[in-house]
Amino acid sequence: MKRGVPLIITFVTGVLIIIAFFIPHKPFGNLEQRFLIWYSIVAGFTMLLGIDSLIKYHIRKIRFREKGWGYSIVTVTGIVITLIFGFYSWYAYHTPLALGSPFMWLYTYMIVPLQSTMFALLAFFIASAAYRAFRARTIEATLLLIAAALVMLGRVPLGEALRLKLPAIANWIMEVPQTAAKRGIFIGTYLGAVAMSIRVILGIERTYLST
Amino acid sequence: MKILEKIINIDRRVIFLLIGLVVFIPLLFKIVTPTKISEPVKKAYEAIEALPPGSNVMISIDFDPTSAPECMPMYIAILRHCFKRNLRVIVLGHIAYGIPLGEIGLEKVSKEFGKKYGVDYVNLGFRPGYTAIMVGMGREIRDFYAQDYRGTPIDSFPFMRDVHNYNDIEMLVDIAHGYSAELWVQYAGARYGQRIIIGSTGVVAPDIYPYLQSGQIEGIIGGMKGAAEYEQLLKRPDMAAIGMPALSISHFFIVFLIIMANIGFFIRRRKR
Amino acid sequence: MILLIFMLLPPSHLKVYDTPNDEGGSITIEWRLSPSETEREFRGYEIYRALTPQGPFEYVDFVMKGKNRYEDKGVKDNKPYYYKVVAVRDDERVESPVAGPGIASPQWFNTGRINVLIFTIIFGFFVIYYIKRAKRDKSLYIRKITGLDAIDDAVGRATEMGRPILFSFGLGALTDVVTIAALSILRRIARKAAEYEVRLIIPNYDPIVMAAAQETVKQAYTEAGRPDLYKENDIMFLTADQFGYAAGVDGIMIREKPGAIFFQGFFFAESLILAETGHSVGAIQIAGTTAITQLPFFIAACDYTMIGEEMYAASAYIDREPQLLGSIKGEDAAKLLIMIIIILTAVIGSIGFFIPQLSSIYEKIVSFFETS
Amino acid sequence: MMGTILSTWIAATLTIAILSFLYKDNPLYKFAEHLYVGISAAFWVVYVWAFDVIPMIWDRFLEYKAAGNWIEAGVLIIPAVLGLMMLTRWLGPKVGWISRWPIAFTVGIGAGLGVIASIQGYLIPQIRGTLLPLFAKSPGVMINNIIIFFGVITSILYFYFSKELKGVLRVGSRVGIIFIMVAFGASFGYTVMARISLLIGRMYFLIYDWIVPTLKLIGIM
Repeated sequence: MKRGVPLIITFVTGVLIIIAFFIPHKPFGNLEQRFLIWYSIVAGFTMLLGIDSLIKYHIRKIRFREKGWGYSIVTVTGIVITLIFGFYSWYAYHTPLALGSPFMWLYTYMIVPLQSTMFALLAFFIASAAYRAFRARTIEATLLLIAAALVMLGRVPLGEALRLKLPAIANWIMEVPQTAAKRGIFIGTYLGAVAMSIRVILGIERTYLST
Repeated sequence: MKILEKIINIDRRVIFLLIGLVVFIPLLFKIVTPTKISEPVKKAYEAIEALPPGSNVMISIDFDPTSAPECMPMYIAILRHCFKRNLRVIVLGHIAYGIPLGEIGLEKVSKEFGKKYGVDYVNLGFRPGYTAIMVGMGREIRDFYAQDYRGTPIDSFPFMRDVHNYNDIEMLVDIAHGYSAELWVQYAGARYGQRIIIGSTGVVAPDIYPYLQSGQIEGIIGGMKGAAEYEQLLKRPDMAAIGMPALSISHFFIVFLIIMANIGFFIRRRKR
Repeated sequence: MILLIFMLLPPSHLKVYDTPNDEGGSITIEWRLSPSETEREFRGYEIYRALTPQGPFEYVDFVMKGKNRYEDKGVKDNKPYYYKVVAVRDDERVESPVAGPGIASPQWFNTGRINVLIFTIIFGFFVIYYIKRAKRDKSLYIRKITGLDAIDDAVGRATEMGRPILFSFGLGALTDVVTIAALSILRRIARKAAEYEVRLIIPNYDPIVMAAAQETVKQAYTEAGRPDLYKENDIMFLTADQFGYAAGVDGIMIREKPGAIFFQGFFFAESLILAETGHSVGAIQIAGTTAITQLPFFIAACDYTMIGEEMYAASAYIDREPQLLGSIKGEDAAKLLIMIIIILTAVIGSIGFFIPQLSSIYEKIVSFFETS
Repeated sequence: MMGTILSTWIAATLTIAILSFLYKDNPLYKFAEHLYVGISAAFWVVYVWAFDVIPMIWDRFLEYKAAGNWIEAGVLIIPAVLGLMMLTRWLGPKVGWISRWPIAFTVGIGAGLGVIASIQGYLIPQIRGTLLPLFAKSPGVMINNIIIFFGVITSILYFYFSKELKGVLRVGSRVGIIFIMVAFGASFGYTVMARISLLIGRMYFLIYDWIVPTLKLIGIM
């Protein structure tokens, strides 16, 4: 029951998905879609496990006064307020994301700036990573940094203004050598995925189940 | 040679500071370099410019916060153009969490031009479902938007009383980060002959060019660069136009950093 | 001639047939575009259907100009339907002749996917064949995978420094195969961590992956004989928000100062935020992902990066179990086949440049690889 | 008016809090980070239940009930039960092993898709894109075709695991890694623009939506 049944479930689900792909007739035609919807539902339930894990983690920190427990109060308060705002807006406006609802306010003035600023940190990190890592140690590394520099310069208005055909060069690098290597990597990667999937369906790879 | 060592092992916070400054300073001083105006943007501008005052322009906010740096400037520029020419603006959208961005833009630009809610513009908000609404509005807008986003009946706004379907919309502007542009062309454009302008992220723009060539849309504003061109046509450089130098300089600066790092690296290697 | 310019012309050559490879309830209508399409005022086509050629005709839908195909999904199986297509220019309309009948029915095999079926069988055969062979023949050679060898060293280094280990699956779900590969790499790491008694922290983005990771680590600790060291609290959920997750993991890295960091799984733009922060705390970093767009960033910021297939190979290589190694051999056989296809087609296509007869063979091969 | 200014101040404070991380970890960042994790975790829970779970189970059920389609309505029990099985983890290891069933189902979907989606979505189209004749009328096209041909073949060779890298294989895989590195450099460079645009967006917000209006409000500008 603990190990056998899950292996059978994986096998049957995997094989059904593959077979259904080739059969348009009912009930196979929309089986893939149906399974994915089921997956979304399972994921929705599991979200409760997730939020519970997060709350427990921080409650524990608060209870044992572990280092930084004060900030844990911030997280827990954030969760509680958001849940209240969310369910209130859902109830009062029929959808949580109604314009003017408290839930939407939370999204617009807290999540959006946090999200976009976190995202914008990449502008800094991309520069520091380039500075540190792009050194012409080997032929490969040299070509990498030259390709990076050419594409960078070819994409901006100032690069265009230099009249060195930089945009054309950048486009060529993207369309020819870049495409070629990407294809090679894609072919390898997805062959790997096929083999991995077969191992999983056959039950040879079963790390995700403990005994 | 201490300096050399310092350059090679520079504290990354110095790089952070420099990148920050390279972006911040051009923005602060509003340095604007003229950008070559591309044909699709020029067409979009001229289409709006040719509308008689009092025309109704519908703007669909089909982007969300992650693509706001690209889409917001073109939305603001279009709004300014409309209000400057005394066109009336009707905002709506198909992405629930894109609508606040529409409201932020309206609030900001309406103040600049002294425009009034319900007289010069309205915000209808979000309703789920793309095609049903796009097709349905060909018959009657009230089937979907009997009220604006605040729940006020749209008939309480004088100018909206005469707006029933696409016949009463002189121009539709879709600001899109996804495939909504195609749907508008297909359902509002082809079916009801609605005139359309598309503003989109740099990634989506190439997919839309065929519609411009076939005459199904009036113009395209693509990416931050397209927005910068539009701002330049408006003679009102803003976020995109003043972002352009920052964009260029920061790219050149990163390349410069890479070169510096390598010079240091080579000198040190030779010394060993 | 002048008349032709002003007259609105209807679409011609109407074809009506059962939509192939579907579950029924659909008929396809095809036509040749109206010559009036070139005019600006030309809008598109209206589709009408009826149960008899004489009508009455019922309006079905409108399609944009430039399209010459429509699938009518509003029909019942095993009933004859007749169609006409009407060209629309401004408010003007002109009808095509009536065509039909078309009768809808469901199919049991999707002939458009025969190429996928063939490749599924071939690849499946290769993998299974070599797995079977590996059971008998134990002397399979697999070349070294650098990132994999570094795993044990990294765990060892974290131990020496007295610092914990951090493992991240990125944003991958359990429906991404790469996450399963990451789980088996995690199992190896967890076993070592239990042996050396190092703390292992795993912040998660997807709660299902979190559950699977808890199972895996618990199992690995038991295998290493140290189930007492397992702490469920260290394998926690953060948030299902991409950058919220990045912010949280960054915080953990800065405060816990891990000695070794593993990024294994599927990553998006947060990859570099994580890897740069990890680098700044002086951890040894080993990445592995199939997200091609993120690989450049991991390569720039990490000590070792397993590229795409290397990661799958690494996960199979970990225990050197012959069956798993056999499947790598199977992948290589498939690669060989693909290379042969590419080379042969290139040769045929190149010769076809001079000998036109061969170029039709070339086109046939290419069209076999079209997917629908 | 004041409401907007206040909201903007909150947004700006959070923006600066995150940016301050670049200097070093500090209480302001810690606060913002913990807040972000908390509210976003709860946000997505509400979102998933409002837009996925309820519409997919309850709304569907009502639809089927109204249409009298009891078979489809009954089938909805399966995902609901699978979902509840996940929650048995709350009840400890004695019962919690039941959660392996929905996990196994999830893995099964992934594995099934891993076979067909890989083959249909990637392998066949990528092979198709590489089926190029090495001769062409235009020399430019011809050179590009030849480069793509060798690029693809050699980068596949780099991933050849079951033979020792000797002779042709060694040369080939070495050329392959050169192609791969050029590709990585190019996509690194290509991404810079999008990232800088994001920073421009944040900086613009700070200057023109926050500082300038605030200065105007207190009468300095």
